[in-house]
Amino acid sequence: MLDVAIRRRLGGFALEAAFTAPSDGVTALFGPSGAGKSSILAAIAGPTTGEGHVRLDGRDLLALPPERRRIGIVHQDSRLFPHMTVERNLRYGLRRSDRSGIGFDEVVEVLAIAPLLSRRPATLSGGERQRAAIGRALLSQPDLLLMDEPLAALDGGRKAEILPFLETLKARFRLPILYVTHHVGEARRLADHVVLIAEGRVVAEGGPELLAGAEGEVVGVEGDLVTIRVSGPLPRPGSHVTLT
Amino acid sequence: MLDVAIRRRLGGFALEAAFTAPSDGVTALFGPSGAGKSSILAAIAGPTTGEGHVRLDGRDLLALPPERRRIGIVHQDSRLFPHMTVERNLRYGLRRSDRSGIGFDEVVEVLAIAPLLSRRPATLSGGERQRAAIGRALLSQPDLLLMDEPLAALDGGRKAEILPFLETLKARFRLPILYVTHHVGEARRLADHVVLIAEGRVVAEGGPELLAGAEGEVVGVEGDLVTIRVSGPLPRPGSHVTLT
Amino acid sequence: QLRVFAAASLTEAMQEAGRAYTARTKEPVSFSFASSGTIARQLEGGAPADLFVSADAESMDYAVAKGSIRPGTRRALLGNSLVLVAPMASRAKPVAMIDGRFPLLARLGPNGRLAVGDPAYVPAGRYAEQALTKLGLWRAVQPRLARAENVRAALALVSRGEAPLGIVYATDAALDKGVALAGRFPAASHAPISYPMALTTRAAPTAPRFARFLLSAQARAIFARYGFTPPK
Amino acid sequence: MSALEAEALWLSLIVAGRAALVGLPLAIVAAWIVARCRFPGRTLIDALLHAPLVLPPVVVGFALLLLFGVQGPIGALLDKAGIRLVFTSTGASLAAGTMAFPLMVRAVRQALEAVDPRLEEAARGLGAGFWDRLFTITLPLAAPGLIAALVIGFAAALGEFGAVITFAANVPGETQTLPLAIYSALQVPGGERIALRLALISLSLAVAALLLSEWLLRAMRREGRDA
Amino acid sequence: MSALEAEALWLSLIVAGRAALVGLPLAIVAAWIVARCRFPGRTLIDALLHAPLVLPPVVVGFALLLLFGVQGPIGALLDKAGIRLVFTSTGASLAAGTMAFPLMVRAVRQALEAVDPRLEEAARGLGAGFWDRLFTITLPLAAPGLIAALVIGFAAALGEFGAVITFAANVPGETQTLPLAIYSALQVPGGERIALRLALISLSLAVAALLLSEWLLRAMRREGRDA
Ligand SMILES: Nc1ncnc2c1ncn2[C@@H]1O[C@H](COP(=O)(O)OP(=O)(O)OP(=O)(O)O)[C@@H](O)[C@H]1O
Ligand SMILES: Nc1ncnc2c1ncn2[C@@H]1O[C@H](COP(=O)(O)OP(=O)(O)OP(=O)(O)O)[C@@H](O)[C@H]1O
Ligand code: MOO
Ligand SMILES: [Mg+2]
Ligand SMILES: [Mg+2]
Repeated sequence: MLDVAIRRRLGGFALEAAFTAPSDGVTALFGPSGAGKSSILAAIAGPTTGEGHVRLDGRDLLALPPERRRIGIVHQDSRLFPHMTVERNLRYGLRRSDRSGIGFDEVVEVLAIAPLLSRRPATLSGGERQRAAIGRALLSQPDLLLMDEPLAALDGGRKAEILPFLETLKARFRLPILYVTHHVGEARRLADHVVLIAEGRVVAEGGPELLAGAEGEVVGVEGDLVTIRVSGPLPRPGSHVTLT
Repeated sequence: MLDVAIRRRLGGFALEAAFTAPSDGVTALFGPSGAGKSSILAAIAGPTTGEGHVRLDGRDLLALPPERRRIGIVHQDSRLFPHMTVERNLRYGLRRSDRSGIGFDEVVEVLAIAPLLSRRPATLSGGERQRAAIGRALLSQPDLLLMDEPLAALDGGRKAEILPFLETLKARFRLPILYVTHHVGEARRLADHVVLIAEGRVVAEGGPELLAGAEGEVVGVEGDLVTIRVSGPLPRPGSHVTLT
Repeated sequence: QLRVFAAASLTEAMQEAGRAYTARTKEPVSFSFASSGTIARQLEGGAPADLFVSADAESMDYAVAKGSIRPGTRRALLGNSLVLVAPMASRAKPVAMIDGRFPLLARLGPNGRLAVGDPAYVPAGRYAEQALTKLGLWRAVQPRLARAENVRAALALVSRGEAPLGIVYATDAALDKGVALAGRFPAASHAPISYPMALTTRAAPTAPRFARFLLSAQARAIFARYGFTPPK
Repeated sequence: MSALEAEALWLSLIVAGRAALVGLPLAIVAAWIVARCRFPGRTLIDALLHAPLVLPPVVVGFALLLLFGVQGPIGALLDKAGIRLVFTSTGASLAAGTMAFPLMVRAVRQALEAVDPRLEEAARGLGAGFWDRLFTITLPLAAPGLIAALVIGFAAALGEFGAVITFAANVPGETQTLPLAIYSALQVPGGERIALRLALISLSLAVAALLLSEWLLRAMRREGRDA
Repeated sequence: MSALEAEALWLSLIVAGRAALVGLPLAIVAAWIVARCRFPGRTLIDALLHAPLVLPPVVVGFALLLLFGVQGPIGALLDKAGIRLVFTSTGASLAAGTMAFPLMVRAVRQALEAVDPRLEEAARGLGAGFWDRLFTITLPLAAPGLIAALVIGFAAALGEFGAVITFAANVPGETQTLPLAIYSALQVPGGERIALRLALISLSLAVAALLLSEWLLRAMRREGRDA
């Protein structure tokens, strides 16, 4: 189990968040822009400065220096090393790990970054950069994966390829994943557990059903009328919806 | 009318895109990661180096130096000036423009950035940064607006507020907008015209119906069955959908 | 190999003397030229010098006081005389001997300066100060001095026409084609100009031989060609 | 502090301050040319900018004498305009500034090269022309480097000896800066005590300049926050 | 080029090259301390690092003589260990390097301050400890600045006169570097021509160093691409 309790002051912003997450599932951190999601991830992975703890199966990770916490993190901005090729970026964490569960070739294939391996980050597109960053985090063989809107810059097709891979990952490696996203569909698809954040605090914690919105199965099509069996909260009649 | 024809070589990548866009609507540039969308925007707004033209109502913008093209651009990474407060960032383009159609207060309100005005970009969250960048571009009173995934970092609520504002904007100022997004719903909602890009080329051009997916209005709810009147392509029975 | 630390103003003459010595004895001599004050301190710091040739008594006194000099080896090597120079272009009318009536200020013009080695530490400048004081010219001319770091720099200021007059050694004046002799200072107007030399405490056994050579007729002839006089 | 020491201190401040302040804009131009422009002969210009650094100061002083002396090509012109450099404190600044110049150019250049060109591009898109961008984006972003350039220029000018004494000679109250006074004191056996005191004064000046620069940097950071 | 000139050239190369190469790691440590560590007295250390710059070179030479002379506290120890610095070419490097040191520290510091700390943090998260980060992220990202530091250190050491002649004396073939040879040439009437030639040799060395540094930078950029 992942047990997080964080307390920080950032300028005028007070972060005071405590929640728990299952140790082998995806926990979605959900909340409006500026709620403190990225700050929570930074507090978990960065230098220990404020109060609090981050216990993973009992051990307090904050007691370790960041380089020994085995936390993989994908930042909102990719933070690739500009002086290395994509391949050297990917291998950076891999080389420094004593495990090898997540394979280089596998990651390269799923993220479709083989053609980029010899390129420098500066020449990549936004989505390409983000994929490389995801790969780099995965290959460091983490015990805990933090992802900050990792798929926001990706197109639907690429997303649809990476999502199942993340699902496999969590199944195969029993790796807890904290996943920040603004995309309800993405969260509902991946998340086993949802933590709602607002103004630096946890306002609700629970299952995927916490997320507003709905998904379902198309059960009938008649002319331009489509009938869907929905799970989750029901939309109000007259409201405008998008199907994806 | 906006008439774009661009030819560039970027390392091993060849960009060769030509399309037209209505002069007072939103044109969505759609395509997979690495297709060349950001590169097209860069070619339109940046220093003239390759071949091609960008004609806005007949005048070739590429004949002007970038600072006189009156193009507002929101980059995928916000590119706020780190040494200025958010307010000074916002006023940067405003001060350099001889028009004043788009008002400071209005933009600040819609983007909900009033509390951020005196802060430095380094202390902003991802979404806050992006909103400031949108505001800066709008306030430069552009003749043409280029937006590269401007809402990708924003939560649904914020998106829902900004989208109508962009709609008003295009209605009020008859401003052509090139809009890059990976989000079908967003594109369908905003776009009057769609340009599909792949591997550096335009593969299709047309109305919003070009976009796969569908949206509609909820006409009935019975138990967990929801009936929706759909415009756009119909989903296949048995398929899994998400409603947003 | 012998090492001689010598005043910079002796550079060329000493080098020639060294070559002559090597030609005769097959023994190489190497030099390190710097200002005498610097050398005195270098000896204190353990410089690997066998022989010190100073341009002034003070630096030698300092070396003696610091125990860098082998007692009883100090000798007066050379003398020199002090002259007034003007830029060649000025076509100055030479005056044989400068006395108290010399119109120094008038010759400097309204804002010209008199180039000298800095009297605070350059030996030539100190002699110049003594001479001007003796002749009663010092007080008037003192605010008009351009104090250079060494005699050569003072000379350069005159030969470039930056200063209309300068006071330097006769040896320097003789070799610079850019300057003309504008006068001589009476030998009695300043302390005798003397270049003392001495063996250092760490001098090699062959060092006295070179010191003797410098005092020989052959060496004197060389020094004379550069305008040096025998010591007073 | 004796009156003469106070005078040397004051003069050093003027001479070095002027050298750094006048040198900075010139250093910015020079750094811009070598950092941002690509043309044949750039490396040669770059090397010439380093000349005062690789040549002994005395040679630089001598070269200045040849150029700016009353007989020199530039000096003759200035002389007609009533400007005298040799033996004046302005000349001392010129000599000290010339020696410090390569260091200032280097510092500015390093700062310019660290400025993210995408931000300049962004400003351009917002309607800012060349000079506008230069003064609102490039130079403010390079400000820490510019201040570093000022500090190093001031410090180097403060310490410059050989070029100053060769070009401007030692005219007390006019060109006798601290290094010249220190040198004088040191050449006289037993002058160590005075030299040490003067050296400490020099160092204090450098400390003051450093503190001032750090205060400036902080103020600049604050200013951006409040504006 | 006469044999003596060739000797001076070669010696200058060795002296300045050694000064820059040995100086660089020390400059990195010093720059790290003033740029990255916060402790009381930091500004004082910073100021002391500038001392060789603000003091006349001769004073620095004398200070070195006091410290490293056979009678000096450090010199005496080294002497016991059989290491002689005064009046040797190693000593010339020490003197030239001491004068160049503040410039190197400045350049390294500016480079360190320009490194994005978030990248170091990212490396940390990937399991890289302090030294690992230093050598794989910080220093490579600061590399252009390190090369700038080498160039400026080399150039300054190449041109250093006062400290070298004072500490190491002016012995041809031993400590007579180009600036000292130029000085000696200038002492001889009519030596201007030789001085000029030596000055041009100095400048060519600087050009060579610059070209080498630019080539190095390009090679480094390429290397990252192929690896
Ligand atoms: N140094 C600081 N000074 C003041 N406020 C700060 C500072 N650092 C962060 N904040 C504020 O803390 C809040 C949380 O920021 P954080 O980046 O964690 O948000 P987020 O939930 O990730 O938002 P987004 O979805 O937009 O990325 C924001 O409102 C931000 O402005
Ligand atoms: N200097 C370069 N060298 C090689 N390839 C480059 C260079 N610059 C860009 N590219 C390539 O050009 C392609 C187009 O990049 P661009 O940033 O325009 O993509 P995009 O459509 O905006 O993608 P995304 O949705 O991921 O942001 C990418 O495949 C990118 O790798
Ligand atoms: O020979 Mo000196 O000691 O430079 O006047
Ligand atoms: Mg965030
Ligand atoms: Mg893009």
